[in-house]
Amino acid sequence: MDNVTTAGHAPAGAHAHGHAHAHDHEQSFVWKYVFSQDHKVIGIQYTITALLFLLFGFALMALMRWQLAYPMQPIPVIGGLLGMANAPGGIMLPEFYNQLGAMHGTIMVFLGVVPLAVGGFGNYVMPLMIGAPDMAFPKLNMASYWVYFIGGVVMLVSFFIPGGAAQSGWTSYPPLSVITATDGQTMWLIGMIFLITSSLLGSMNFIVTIIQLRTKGLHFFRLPFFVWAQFVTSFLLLLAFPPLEAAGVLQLMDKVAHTSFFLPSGLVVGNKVMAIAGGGNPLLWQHLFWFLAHPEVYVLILPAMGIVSEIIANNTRKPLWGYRVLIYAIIFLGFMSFVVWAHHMFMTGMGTTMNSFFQTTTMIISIPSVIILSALFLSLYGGSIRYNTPMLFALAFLPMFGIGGLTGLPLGLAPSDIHLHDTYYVIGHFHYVVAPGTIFALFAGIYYWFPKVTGRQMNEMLGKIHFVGSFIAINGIFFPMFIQGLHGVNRRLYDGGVQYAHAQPVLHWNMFMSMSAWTLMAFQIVFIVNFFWSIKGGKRVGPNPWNATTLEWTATTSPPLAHGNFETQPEVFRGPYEYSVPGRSTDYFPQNQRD
Amino acid sequence: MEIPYTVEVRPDTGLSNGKLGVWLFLSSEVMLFAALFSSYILLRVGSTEWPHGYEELNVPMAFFNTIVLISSSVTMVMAWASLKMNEFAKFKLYLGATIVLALVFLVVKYFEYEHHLVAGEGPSHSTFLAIYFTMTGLHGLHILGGIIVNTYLWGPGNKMWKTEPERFTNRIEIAGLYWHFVDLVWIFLFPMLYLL
Amino acid sequence: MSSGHADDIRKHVKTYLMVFGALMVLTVVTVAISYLHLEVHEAIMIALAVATVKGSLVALYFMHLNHERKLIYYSLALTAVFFAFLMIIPLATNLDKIVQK
Amino acid sequence: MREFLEIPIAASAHAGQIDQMTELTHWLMAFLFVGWGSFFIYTLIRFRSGANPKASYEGVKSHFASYIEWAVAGIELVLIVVFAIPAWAARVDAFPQESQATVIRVVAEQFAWNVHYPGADGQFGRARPDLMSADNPLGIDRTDPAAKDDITTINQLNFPINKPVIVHLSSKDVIHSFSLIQMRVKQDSIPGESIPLWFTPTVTGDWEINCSQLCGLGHYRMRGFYSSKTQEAYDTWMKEQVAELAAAQ
Ligand code: HEA
Ligand code: HEA
Ligand code: CUA
Ligand SMILES: [Cu+2]
Repeated sequence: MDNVTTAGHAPAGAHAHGHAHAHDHEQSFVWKYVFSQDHKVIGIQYTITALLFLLFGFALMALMRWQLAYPMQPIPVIGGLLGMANAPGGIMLPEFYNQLGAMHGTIMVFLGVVPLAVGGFGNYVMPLMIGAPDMAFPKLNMASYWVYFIGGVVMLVSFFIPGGAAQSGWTSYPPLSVITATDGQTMWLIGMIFLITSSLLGSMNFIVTIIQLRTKGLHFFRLPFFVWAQFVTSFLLLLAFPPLEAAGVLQLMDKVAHTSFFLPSGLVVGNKVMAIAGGGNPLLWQHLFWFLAHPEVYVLILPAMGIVSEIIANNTRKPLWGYRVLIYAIIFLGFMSFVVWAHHMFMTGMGTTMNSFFQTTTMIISIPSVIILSALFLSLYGGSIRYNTPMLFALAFLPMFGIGGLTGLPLGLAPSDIHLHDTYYVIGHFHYVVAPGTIFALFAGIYYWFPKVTGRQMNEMLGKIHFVGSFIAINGIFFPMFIQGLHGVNRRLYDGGVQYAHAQPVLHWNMFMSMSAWTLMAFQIVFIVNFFWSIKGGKRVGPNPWNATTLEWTATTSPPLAHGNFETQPEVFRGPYEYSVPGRSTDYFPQNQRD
Repeated sequence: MEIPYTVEVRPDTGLSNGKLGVWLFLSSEVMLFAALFSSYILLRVGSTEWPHGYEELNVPMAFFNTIVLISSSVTMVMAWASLKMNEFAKFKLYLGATIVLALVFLVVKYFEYEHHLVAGEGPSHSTFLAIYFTMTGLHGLHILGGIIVNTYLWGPGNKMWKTEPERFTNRIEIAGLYWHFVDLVWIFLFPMLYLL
Repeated sequence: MSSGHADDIRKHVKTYLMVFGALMVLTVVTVAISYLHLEVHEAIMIALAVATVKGSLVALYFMHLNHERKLIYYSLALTAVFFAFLMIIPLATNLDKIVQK
Repeated sequence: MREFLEIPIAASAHAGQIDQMTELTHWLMAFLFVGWGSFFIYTLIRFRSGANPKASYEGVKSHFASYIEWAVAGIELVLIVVFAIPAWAARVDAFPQESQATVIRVVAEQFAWNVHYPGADGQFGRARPDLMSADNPLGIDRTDPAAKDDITTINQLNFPINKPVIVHLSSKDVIHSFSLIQMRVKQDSIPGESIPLWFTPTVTGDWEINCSQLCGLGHYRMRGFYSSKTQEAYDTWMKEQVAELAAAQ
């Protein structure tokens, strides 16, 4: 069959194999697995670290949800472990609540989802998909992981310094973030600068790899959609992150060198005039922050869309509907994401001109999302759908992202945003996109590519339990948020709004939502067990267990380390999703198969 | 398996990996400094009073530094040209000159900073000085980075010339692109901060 | 840079020296103009114009942008567009104020 | 739809416009959700591998989806041009005359709302940061003639109905957000800036001022009260305040 590349089995491979080994054994364990320059090891390092951060970010939220469900009541069992400074008598202090909130957002976005979606999946899968021996700059790749690691450590350490971690939200709006006396914010800024640097190194590497190392015959319109998603994502990271880096430096100056870039003249804190030069502008931070953070939300979603598209094509056993349209849509989406940032700032005193501009761009940007989602829905039509665990998660992504995306519309129209801004409606909106959306897509990806890494499939039964439980629980957390939000309940409330009269009719939901959150957590145990158990005990499978067409499946299982993915360079003859091609005996037609 | 296109160019893009990489890196640098320029404009337009740079800063010193940096850009490009012409000795000379000029730049900058700090006019003194220190400081860090890279290439890194001359020449070109960019930023910083 | 012919390079070297001269002259010009203490408006325009010319010289000749590959031009064009978006920021905040007054 | 969404009572003249916006958008959302949702469920059942063992290479051939996409774009355009932009322009451009309105200054601080009425002369007295103290949180300079009759309250905002209210909003320390849910008013208060906003209350009632922007550890309890009164009730209240002020001086 495709003797070009199934190396381990082809006799021609034997020689090359020995060669790869000679290359390997000079490396000690540390260089092979810790300071590795191989994209697969780095991908795994990213994946594990990011999963741990996701779990940690979730744990922070599980604590917060206690306070929201049972305000001012001692946290059972672990309440006493949190320390006097955070939770005297097991009762969480508002400072601590704010720290947890800020760090939950930061960790989930910058240390969890992006490193998993880009650093993990992107690193492991993308070079295989394009038939490359490795990333273009292996050393930078390694540096990018370790810089990320340091950034993560800085963020974690900040919990243990006096005064605790940052507590001004993941958005860190000044003057609050600057005038808050504790050092957590300084740590946050330093951590962010590391994370940004890591992303810049990574994204540059990705772009060069995709442009330069595509194998023979793999021109741009034959790339799997996942690779396109990574490509556009990398551009977003490359060009949107630097402004936040600049803003971070400016805020660091404000914190450390007592400048006043973001502090206007005449600030009075606690009825004392602050001794600062003044003349700064708090809105400057918001502009620079959202200039990154809006593209950043698409950084969260695009790789997820990429993963979902791969899995849907594979499990419907038919080509994606409108492959080219998808690509044009994602490019347009990436481009437009740079001109909508101020829709997060409608309430800052915006005039009609700017307001109309940003509302319009926001509505425009929703169109490519509608197109992408429609194309994925249409892809199902006429398929022969296999309901395995990756597919279940991928399918769930569609309506969940749909709900999240649709609820972005009333937020994007400034008049309705007046009522909804900074309420739980916003929290509901974006969690639907990131949690049952992106997180589900990431789960789908883990179940899907697990056999490539380990040679074993994860347990289907446990996978389905994980799916059903998570799906129900996660909707139980986030759907009531829309109800609360429409009633006007604000976000970031330490007590969940018990003081406010308008919140009373919907307050009982808090307990329900928290229960759902803990249930969700319980179901993650199934996943964790499945994950670790399957590494050793999962069902053994061949290199292409899903009968897929893209190049990563033509490489051997857990391809050899040290820049050697394929024994011979694969050559590509067709598009990525040639499933059920009429007149063929098998229902899949790999990209590298001549005919 | 070796990673392709580290030395030779990929036929359909006409580029080597390093070349493309450094331009992407410079693109992100453009956005970094653009954000600072944007902040500068915003703060300046919104301010009630903004000093003329020449009232607060030492224009002759900065003028001198501008000359120094432009010269170092020329020596840098000459270093690369020397390699292209196979004149390794000249290359050493030119790259050495680039490094020395960069050091001169930093020394002059040090005296400028010292003058302000001794007078008690640190970054917290006014928004103007704040942005001055931030932007020149960040630029100074870029200079420092360039010095480190260039020194490596001048010293231990030049071994590659014997084994892989073409790859080494590419490295010098890439280091040069970065260095010219640092020069380019200064060309804008100088009038913006000192002259307006 | 496509060719490595020594003769070609020598020609380039001449260009580099000429560009060097131009940059020096322009630097002197900017400083000289600043001593005229023009209106802020004009001063900014002139200073930025001169800086742009200088910057272009560096980019075109030293960084060889005068003949580079298409791909580099594309990525720089993209950056230029986003650069322009960033410059909306000061405009955005101030346009609002103008509108409200 | 409005009842279904359970939006709180609309107590100002423009609230209806805002709710209409919310409502229309939710209709669009519901339409897309139900439409695509039914399609989704149908395909999941109809095209399961058991029922359809051989997938079709071509899949959907109709262009129906692209019509939907154009329709969505068209509807969004209408929402913006016909509803959103005019509604916003009325908020920020079409300010009523100050003489025709109840003019109030609100200054936020960690964690309270300071309210400043100009008094009978209709002029706000000078406020100086250096005079700010626990007793005089607004830092009103009572030596200024215009300040003599100024009334101040903390966490209590009152205004009469059926007459525009103009609020000049600012902050002493950090960014807060002034939100009167029932009036459909929300505006960030930015230190260093005074941002005007206006609305016309139409319903009487006693409700709460929310702070909608994270402003520190007391954010959750930065709650004020506001009272939308009939003109008579407002006048009575104002008289009491004037009398109190006179007694204090
Ligand atoms: C991955 C993350 C992600 C994504 C993809 C989006 C997508 C969108 N977002 Fe969201 N957003 C966030 C993450 C995200 N957002 C976050 C994190 C915040 C809050 C930040 C903070 O303040 O802390 C936020 C806040 C936010 C605001 C500010 C709200 C406020 O603070 O007041 C706005 C306003 O315009 C907005 C709008 C939009 C729009 C119009 C889209 C559009 O792109 C959506 C387009 C998609 C669709 C229109 C769906 C199409 C659906 C169908 C075709 C059919 C569906 C069918 C079925 C369901 C069966 N978002
Ligand atoms: C990517 C982003 C992301 C993700 C995924 C999540 C996930 C979740 N979030 Fe979060 N959230 C934010 C980003 C995110 N959040 C942001 C930006 C804010 C605003 C912060 C601010 O106000 O500044 C916020 C705020 C926020 C609030 C509002 C707090 C407030 O306003 O006071 C709440 C309340 O319930 C909440 C809840 C949750 C819950 C229950 C989840 C759950 O869905 C969690 C689900 C998690 C998992 C399912 C983890 C899976 C991982 C594993 C199982 C690990 C396995 C490990 C190994 C195998 C080793 N979040
Ligand atoms: Cu004030 Cu929140
Ligand atoms: Cu956004």
